[in-house]
Amino acid sequence: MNFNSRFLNKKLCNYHFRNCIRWFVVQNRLYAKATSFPDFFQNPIFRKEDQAKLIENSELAKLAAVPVRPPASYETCSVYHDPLVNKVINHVMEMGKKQLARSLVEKAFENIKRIQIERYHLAQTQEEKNKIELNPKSILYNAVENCKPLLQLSPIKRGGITYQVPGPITEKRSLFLSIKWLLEATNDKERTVHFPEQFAWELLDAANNTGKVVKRKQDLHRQCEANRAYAHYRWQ
Amino acid sequence: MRFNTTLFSAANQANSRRPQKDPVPFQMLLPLELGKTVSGKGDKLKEAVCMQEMAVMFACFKKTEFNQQECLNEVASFQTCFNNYNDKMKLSREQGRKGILVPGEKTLTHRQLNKLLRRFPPKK
Amino acid sequence: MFSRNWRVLSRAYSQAVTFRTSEISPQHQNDKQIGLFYTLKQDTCKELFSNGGLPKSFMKQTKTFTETTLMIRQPALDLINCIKSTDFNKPVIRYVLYGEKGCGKSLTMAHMIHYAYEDGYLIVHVPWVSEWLRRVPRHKEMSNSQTREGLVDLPLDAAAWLIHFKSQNQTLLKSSDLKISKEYVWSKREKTESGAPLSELVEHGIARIKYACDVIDALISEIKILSNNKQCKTFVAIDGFNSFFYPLTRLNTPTKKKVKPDEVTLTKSFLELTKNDWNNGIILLSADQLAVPDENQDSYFPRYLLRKQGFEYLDPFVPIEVGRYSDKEFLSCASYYRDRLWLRGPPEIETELKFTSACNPFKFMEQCAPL
Amino acid sequence: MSLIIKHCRSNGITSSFNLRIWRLNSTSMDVAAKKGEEEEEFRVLDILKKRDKVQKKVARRNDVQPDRADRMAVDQNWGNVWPGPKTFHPSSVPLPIRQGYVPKGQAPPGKKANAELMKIPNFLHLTPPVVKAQCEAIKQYCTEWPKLLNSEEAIEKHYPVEVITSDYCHASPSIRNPLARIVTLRVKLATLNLDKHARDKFLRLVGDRYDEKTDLVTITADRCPARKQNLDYVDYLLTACYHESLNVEEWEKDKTEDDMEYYDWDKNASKKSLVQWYLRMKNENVDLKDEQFIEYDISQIPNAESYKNAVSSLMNDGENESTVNNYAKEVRALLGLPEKLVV
Repeated sequence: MNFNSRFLNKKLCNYHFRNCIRWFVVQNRLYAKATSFPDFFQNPIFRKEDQAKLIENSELAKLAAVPVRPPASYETCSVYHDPLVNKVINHVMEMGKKQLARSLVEKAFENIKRIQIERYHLAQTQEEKNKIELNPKSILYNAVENCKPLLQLSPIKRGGITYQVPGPITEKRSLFLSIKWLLEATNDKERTVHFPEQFAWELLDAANNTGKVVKRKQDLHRQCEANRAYAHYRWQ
Repeated sequence: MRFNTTLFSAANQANSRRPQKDPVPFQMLLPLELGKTVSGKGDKLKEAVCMQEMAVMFACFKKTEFNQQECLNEVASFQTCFNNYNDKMKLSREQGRKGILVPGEKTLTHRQLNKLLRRFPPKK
Repeated sequence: MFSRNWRVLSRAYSQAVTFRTSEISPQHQNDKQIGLFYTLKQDTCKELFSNGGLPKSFMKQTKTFTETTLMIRQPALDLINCIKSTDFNKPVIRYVLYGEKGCGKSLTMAHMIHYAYEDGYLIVHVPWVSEWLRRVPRHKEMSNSQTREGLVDLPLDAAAWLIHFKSQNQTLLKSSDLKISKEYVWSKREKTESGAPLSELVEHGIARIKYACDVIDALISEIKILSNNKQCKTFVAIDGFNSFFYPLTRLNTPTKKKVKPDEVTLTKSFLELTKNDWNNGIILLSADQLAVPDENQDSYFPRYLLRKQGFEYLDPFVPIEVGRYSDKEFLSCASYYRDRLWLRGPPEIETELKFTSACNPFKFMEQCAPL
Repeated sequence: MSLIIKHCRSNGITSSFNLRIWRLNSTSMDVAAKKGEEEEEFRVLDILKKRDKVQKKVARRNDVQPDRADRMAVDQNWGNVWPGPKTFHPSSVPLPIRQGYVPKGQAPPGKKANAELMKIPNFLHLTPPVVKAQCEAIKQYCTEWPKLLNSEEAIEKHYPVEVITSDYCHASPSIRNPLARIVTLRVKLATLNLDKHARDKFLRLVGDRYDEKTDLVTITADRCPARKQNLDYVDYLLTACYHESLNVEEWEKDKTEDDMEYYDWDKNASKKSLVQWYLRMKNENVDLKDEQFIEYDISQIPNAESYKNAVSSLMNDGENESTVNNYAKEVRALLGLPEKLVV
């Protein structure tokens, strides 16, 4: 029994570790205004994994004497801290009402979970059951991944004509567009439907590689393809 | 009839709005020699990158009705190409910013040029 | 692939802790099964709680989990223990459940109702008093009472409650010979004969909504008489009982006059039922902070919530506290959630959730939801 | 001129010093003597007017006496140097005092020409030896401290009323402070020897001026301009409250259970319901009146006495975990139920 549980722990840790490195959303704190902290103040390292890494590399001693900014309220060492989820919450937020935004996103997760668990119980065979993804967070990850555009059209004005020139897109911008589109699609809803429900549906659709947002991405790709003749024109 | 003589006189200190008379005399505002530095205005370079990969990807997209899932290889190659380009640009930008001179490099950033100019100032 | 492994793992983990018991009859549950979950049968559940009785959030859970399970907790066992040793010839004993918000007062009550159902009691269950007095939907039916001067009837609510009563006691009403002791005359043409079965009275109330409140009044006095005559034993359960003693309701008469709780006929009837002037029954009440407005929720203790009037009315009563989860209960609940796929992730999250939810059952459930 | 003459006269003798002054002062004669010498040469036109540089007058300072503070003897009598309250004076205080805003990396300003030191009140005239000496001096006018008042308790017993006033000492044009008029009177309620009714009434009269923890009644008066008046007023208030609380008015008979200052179980509904319950249990249908309920002897009901205590403590001590649990325990005992299940 004891052995079993230890084994289990190990496996779980492995899972967790892999889950961490699969995705990498950098969350820089870029301040719009000057903070009260000078530039040489370092950003805090608040994740236990990061701290463990530091200890492993024995870089902790370097940081010992360096002044550090206090962590923001959302920068926690909680097991469920997730940079992408936090980013989505920040996108949902309006007028700085973070608590509301957080509760909306969490309700959407709850809805996803309920829908998926229901599907799971409805499924007949074990095969089908295994196919259903129950973790709302990984559904979010899949949805965002599926909505990320690969190309962008940048308007370039030459000779009075604005050409839409296709080109590659940076990772950061594609992430931004993906979340933005998801939210735009969610907000384009009936007044009687609540945000969490609609968001849950959109996420499930997108994770399934269907739905409005994926179509929007494909439309963009189509347009890029149509304009590919201009791609060579990259005037100075 | 009164003749407005002022119309025909050249601009001077008293009245700067008078029309100029040809030939306009040359005024030497700055010394006639090359500057010691160059500005960085012309450094913004936009080049079309990964054209090949993009074309391959478009071809695949067209074949599969824009289903990304079936063109994973093409997409990956396009993205690695762009990422490599980005990394390269980042490196060169960083070197340029520091002004590190790479021997044999033909295209120099303004910082690198300025470094060279400072070392070998233009002769008077 | 990945997620499947994961699910198998979490299953394996959850099975390491036992959290279920096969003892589905509350009569036989004992303190060895504390903290374990037992499953209510689907049709029993439908019979008892289809018209209310379980909190809304819990109903949602049962739908997601595809089963109705209740945790066997100390207050319920304590109550069962008390009931088993009660002398039914003495006046009824009143029990008052109290506790913080979300600690499971209503679910303990549901557990007890199941017990009473299994034990063959006649169940008089009011799911939530505030539903009558404090919830005012757009079309709340209100009328002045015909029979009692200056009182207000809530005919729709009363009829809904009669349906609830009927569905909870359908077996008892069908089979047994519960007869009415006297004749009730409703109008010139309508009357209920003495000696008619009790179900006829109920049916009349449901069919003629206008008389629903009067029917409830009659029903309650009949139930008292029947219990006193040992023809049936009665289990009274009223959730949010302290609403009856809050100085004002949120109801307004058509003339914009504020209504006090004791100006409502339903209040009169159920206060009559909760007096200890009858025997062969059990009265289980709950004092809930949610049944009164926000500004009067400073404490969860019964004297504060019932106010002086209510305390004097019920005294002597047995206060029974429904507390937060103990360590064992929490662990068992967490493994139940894992089994039902409601909770996932590494095992160290339990410690975190225990800390953030402070072992409050409702908060724990809520915090598990987005995970 | 006249000055010097006066000078001469007063001295009586002419000295060389005086002569010199004379010469310096009679300039007009000097110029006349020079004129004769210069008349033989032409005057030179001085165009650029090179002037001799006017010598700057060197301000001659008088000899500065050394600071008085430096000349003071170490063992001098300080009381004589600083006999009474006055503004700080640097030369009178032989101490290296510093006071004021501290510039970065520097010491605070010294004592000379330091307005900060002069602004603040000082107590240099109240050094312990001086105080001691003054006490010695006034001792002859004092009477002896009563021997029996040898402890705090004894003082409290014989002089229960405590009057608190404040005197203010500060450096301002006026020596009067408006806060000095405030008078506070404190008395232990127990020393007033009030009976049950009077005590309740007194407490209602004084309201929040009574502190339950310390059993003190504190009456403060600041409405009159003089301390004497306030003192009289405080005395009056205490007297009035005391006598009023001893009075029993006609309307006090109307006091209901809600107005009670504590929960008296015998007079409350709780007893009534208990008795009713007991009668019902015995199947006695007796209609009792309110007085009969109050007088009903509960000793025949088993466990009723402890139940009464539990209810009273729940009502009087306030509701908390322990009182509610105690109540539950007693009710279970009363109703014959098993004790709470402990897991």
